[in-house]
Amino acid sequence: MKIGFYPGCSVDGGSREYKESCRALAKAYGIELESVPDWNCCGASAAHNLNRELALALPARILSLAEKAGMTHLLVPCAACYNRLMLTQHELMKDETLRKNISEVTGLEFKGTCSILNVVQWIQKWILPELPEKIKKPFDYKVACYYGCLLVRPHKVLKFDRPEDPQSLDEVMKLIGATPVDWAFKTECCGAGLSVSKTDVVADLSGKIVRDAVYRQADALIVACPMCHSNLDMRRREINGYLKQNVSLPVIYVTQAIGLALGIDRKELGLHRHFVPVNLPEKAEATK
Amino acid sequence: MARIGVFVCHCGENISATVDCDRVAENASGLPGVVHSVDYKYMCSDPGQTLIKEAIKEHKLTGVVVAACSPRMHEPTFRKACAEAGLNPFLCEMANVREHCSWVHEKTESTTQKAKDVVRLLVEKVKRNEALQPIKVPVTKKAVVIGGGVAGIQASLDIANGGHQVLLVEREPSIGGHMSQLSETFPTLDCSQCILTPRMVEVAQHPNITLWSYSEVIGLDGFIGNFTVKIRKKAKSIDEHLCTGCGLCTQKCPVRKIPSEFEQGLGTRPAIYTPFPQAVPNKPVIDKLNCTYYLKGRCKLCERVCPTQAIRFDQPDEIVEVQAGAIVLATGYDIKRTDFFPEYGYGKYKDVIDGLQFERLASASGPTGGMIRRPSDGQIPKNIVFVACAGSRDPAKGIEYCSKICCMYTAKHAMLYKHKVHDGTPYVFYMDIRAAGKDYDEFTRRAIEVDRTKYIRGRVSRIYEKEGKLVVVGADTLLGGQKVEIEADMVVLATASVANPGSEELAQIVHVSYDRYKFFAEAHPKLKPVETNTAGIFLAGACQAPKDIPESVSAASGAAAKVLGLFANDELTREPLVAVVNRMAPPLFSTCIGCFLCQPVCPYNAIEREEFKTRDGKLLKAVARINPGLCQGCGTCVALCRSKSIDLYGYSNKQIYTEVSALLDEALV
Amino acid sequence: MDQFEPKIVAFVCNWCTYAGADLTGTSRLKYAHNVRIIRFPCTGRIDFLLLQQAFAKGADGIIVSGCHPNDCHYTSGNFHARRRWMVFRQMLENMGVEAERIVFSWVSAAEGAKWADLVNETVESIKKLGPYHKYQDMAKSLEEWEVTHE
Amino acid sequence: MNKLKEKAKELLSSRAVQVVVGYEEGTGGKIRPAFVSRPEDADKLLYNADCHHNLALYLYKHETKRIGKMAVVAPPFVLRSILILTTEFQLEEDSLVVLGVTPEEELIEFANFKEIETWVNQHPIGMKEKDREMLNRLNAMSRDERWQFWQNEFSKCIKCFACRGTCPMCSCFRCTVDYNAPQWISVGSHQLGNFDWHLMRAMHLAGRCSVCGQCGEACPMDIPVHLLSFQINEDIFKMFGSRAGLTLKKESLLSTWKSNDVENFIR
Repeated sequence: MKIGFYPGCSVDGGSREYKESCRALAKAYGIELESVPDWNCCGASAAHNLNRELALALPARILSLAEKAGMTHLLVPCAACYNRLMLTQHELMKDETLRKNISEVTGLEFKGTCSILNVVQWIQKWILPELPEKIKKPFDYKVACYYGCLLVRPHKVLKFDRPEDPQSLDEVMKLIGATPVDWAFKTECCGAGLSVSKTDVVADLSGKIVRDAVYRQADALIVACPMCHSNLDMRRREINGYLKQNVSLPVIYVTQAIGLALGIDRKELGLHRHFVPVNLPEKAEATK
Repeated sequence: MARIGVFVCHCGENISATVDCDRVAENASGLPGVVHSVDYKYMCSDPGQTLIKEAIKEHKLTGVVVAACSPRMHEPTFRKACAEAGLNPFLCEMANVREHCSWVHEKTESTTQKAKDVVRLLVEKVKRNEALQPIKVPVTKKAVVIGGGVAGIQASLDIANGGHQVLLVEREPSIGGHMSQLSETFPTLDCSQCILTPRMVEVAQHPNITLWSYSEVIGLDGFIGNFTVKIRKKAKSIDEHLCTGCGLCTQKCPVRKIPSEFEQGLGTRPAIYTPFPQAVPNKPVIDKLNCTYYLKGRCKLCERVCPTQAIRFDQPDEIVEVQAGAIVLATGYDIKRTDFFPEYGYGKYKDVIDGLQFERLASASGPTGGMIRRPSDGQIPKNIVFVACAGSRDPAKGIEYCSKICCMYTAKHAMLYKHKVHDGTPYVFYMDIRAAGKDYDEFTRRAIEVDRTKYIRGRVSRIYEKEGKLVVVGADTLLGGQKVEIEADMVVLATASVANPGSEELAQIVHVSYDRYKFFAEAHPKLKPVETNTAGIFLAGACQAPKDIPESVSAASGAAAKVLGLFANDELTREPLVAVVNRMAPPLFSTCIGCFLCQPVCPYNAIEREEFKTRDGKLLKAVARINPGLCQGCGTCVALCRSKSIDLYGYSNKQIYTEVSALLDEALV
Repeated sequence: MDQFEPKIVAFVCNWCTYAGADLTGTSRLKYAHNVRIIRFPCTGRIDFLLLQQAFAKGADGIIVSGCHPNDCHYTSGNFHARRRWMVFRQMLENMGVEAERIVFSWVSAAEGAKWADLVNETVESIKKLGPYHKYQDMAKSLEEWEVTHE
Repeated sequence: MNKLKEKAKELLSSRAVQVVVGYEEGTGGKIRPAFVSRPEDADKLLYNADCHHNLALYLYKHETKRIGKMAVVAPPFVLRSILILTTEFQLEEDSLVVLGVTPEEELIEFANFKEIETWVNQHPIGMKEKDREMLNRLNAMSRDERWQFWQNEFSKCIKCFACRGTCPMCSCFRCTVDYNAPQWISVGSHQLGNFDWHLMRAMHLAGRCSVCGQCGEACPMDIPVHLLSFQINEDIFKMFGSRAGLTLKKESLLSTWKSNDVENFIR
């Protein structure tokens, strides 16, 4: 079967291991992820602060193209892209005039028929059903699931999970044999907006997240957003500086964790691309 | 023949500035049936009313149209004037040419034309008005007060002291409500139980008050002055006449670990219990859900130890119907529990508690004997954080209103804490300090200045546990939004006050409206704060909106005054604008075929079944009948009736049909 | 030709919309003069036959307005009315009647400005639609019939 | 259909009922309602797909009730009508024996009305192909075309009120059109009077129609009046998820409401 796929710039570039692991999972399930033809930037982080029309037109074009390509479901792994696409769909569906105006800008009709899925929703819908029998090696680790801000907020629009103390990633992790820790930093800010401009702020904000995950004795941080990943992973040197200790806690995408449980090759999952090496302690082999 | 008088008011210049009043009057004089038509500067003034009265007599008018302001303003005035001149008041109608015409349009020909049209419309209507007589209904002089908190207690005592019978119905085994749980009360810091228990005893001993505890209202029929209240008296499993309240059974009961409702889960109680030592009535009930005998069929220890053989395991619930003339709703409020706040720990941290739990900790009769000890390990907290507005004024939580009591009780909590833990530090996160009330602001200032509570203006974003401490993360908005982290030993959330669970069901049972937060709705927010839209049902206390003790007591006395006012009359008079099902000679009896589709339509259950039978009791026909005492005149049944067998006085089919026709028969614009 | 001035009848409930329209007046907000208000105790009282009657008598547009859901003075008259209008409107559509000439609204006693807007917008939209000749022509058949059956 | 005849005979000879209301062959081979009160006449009873009269009509009339206890031959649409009339207090369970007949012309007996309720919920009534086509045609029309269609149809109406007379749901003995204070609906047969009449009738049947189509059958001018009810029946199902005649609960569509009824036109 075929599902629409919108990578966006991060997943296509700096966080390509996220794309690779999505595709690896899809392959294991015989799902074809079909990229939106001629896709463009979703406008995240810049457009919506500057120009409302642009902020709506960019995602609207993507969605229109997906509709035109006959996609009924669109997987958007990047939480920022997901957020922008959902907000745009929401705005346009409630205001017909706006919808017409934006359609004029993009030159494409927008119907709002494509259902947008974040990575967790995609997993819940297509990966979970056959997951138990597919597991080769349970992911038997203590994990701290970090949701970030864009995946669950604003709740009114996204209507996904509960905005305070979300649970969906934890539930997925439990299913592959992991033990999620109960912690309070699931949706704390990682500082993504200042990722490039003010790294000291990132070190402070992300540092607190990493520190608490370590304190809760997590073996790994589980994420579903390339922004979160890059802050927690790429900025580890700054974080370590802030924490005044060397933390080797790896940051793993949810798709990678599932991939490991399914016995998919590390390289296929892009695990070699991380800044913080993914060296999980060897556990007793519990092959199914 | 109709003889209609039209009276056009200038309202000073309010109408005449944009409407040509004399032309409106002149035009009206040409309408069929109009025998008299004048305009005047102020119709509602004494000379204006005299003008109408004299015209009624002089021209033998059969109907009056006053073209002036909104009927919602002066209809009673002019109807009264007509009545004084001997014309049935319901033969007077008002044409609204001020609010709906002169004030909303410029001075143009169209505006005067509109005034003419509106007058014509009401002339046509009034020709079809009927002389109506007010409806008189008898009054049963007994009140049912639902809810035995401080408001219910006050209302009961006031009505009873006024010389009338009161039945006080309380859901719990004892009266007292939330006030009996409180430690000390603001702004005087006098002990809550000390001031409340004498009132509770007074209720129990008052010759005019009957107290039914452990009972619930499950049905209400009838109408003002004539209610039938259906009450379930839940089985207490004891014979109240035999029980002396000695307490032996509660001491011997082997089931002891049930979280006590009265102690907010901080203490325990046995399965046969009184909620607290000063309970009224001070006789125990058996909690069937937890009693070993009811669960497993054996034990009966209480039965064996009872010196008066008062235990009755087979006692059934009793359903009783009571006649009453008035109802007072005093069902109070509840608070949101800590599990409503995932960001503050979902109720998973034992040491994050709510305000009522703190009251129990601070109460001398509470589970810790008045020592502030945290629930997890009984340690005395050295750093304590109070979070005001937990849920209140927070649209994201669906609670947009101010819970009103939290600012004051949080200040009180901080003070009580400081009085008991001298070396401790209380922090309060707040949005605003709302301390309007006699001696209230002085009180909160004392908490800050004398007791050195650290008030931080800002909200708390998260609370999490780390190394045995509760890390409270918030912002200090007075320091430019700087992040504040406090490592606390205990956190008290001043959670939002909400409507009592079950208030929606009760509202539906007794047919009163409620707001979107499920608080009961008053008839008018300013002028009828203790009345409901259902005549004869009144509101007392926090079931209407969050209220503190003095306000609850005031409202209760207000409601009681309304009840006493009602009971001062042997009969009451109602407007006769009610629906009626037609009647005709047998064998038809009515054009109604008795399909009774109108029954579910009526919000007041006013539609009854009337059966016509032969002398030997054979049913000939059943048709609908509308109880004029219950009908409020909405007319929904009238619009629904397919055979047009129902009509509504004051807004009859004939009247309304004619209005529509009259409006459009002539040029409208 | 003179500009078309539509005839608009408003059926409103006493407790919310009538009072709301009073507030429009007390706030001195101006609106189009084309509307004539008929007061009902409740929207529940408004028989659909009255709407038929209004069109037959030459109304170009109709406003039906009452209390917002949950605000009904009689607790549920407006809920009954809402269902009635849901079905009636569909019925009109099925029979080819221009249902958009009937504007349904909830206007509370506090929404004086909403009332003014509602009237103005209705007048504007009916102006665009023009006179309801179709219905009015049909209604003429009654007069003709009455003449021949005198 | 022998079973039906036998059952009727048995009911009549045992005096369990005084009359069986059913169908028989009339003049010219057409089906007509039959009132059988002697066991020996039960043989003329029949049932087939041409039996279109809604016999529920006779169950609450004075004229038939006078005869005594009744049994009725009830195809699915009559069963639904019986449920509607019961919820409207026009029928009593103990005064009636219901001889259900399925579209497959089989007899089903019901111990009580509750069983009828269960059965009708398990056996939806399909619309006739001809009617389905007409509805599709009407729906495909522009609104002005629909207006024109119905104007043409109503122009034929002679106000004979056969549609009303044959409908069991028109249970009022004084109809709105008979009411003259005021005269809501002109009795005259002219465009307005005809339009008002059919609109009013369809509204009064909304949520109460058992979709038997008998009103259209009865029309001497061949106006497909039943389509008004059929269409609104479909619309109501879309809006409220309910159909008439499937429940014994007293919850007629327009005499009840839900606080979450969803409309999209109230401003």
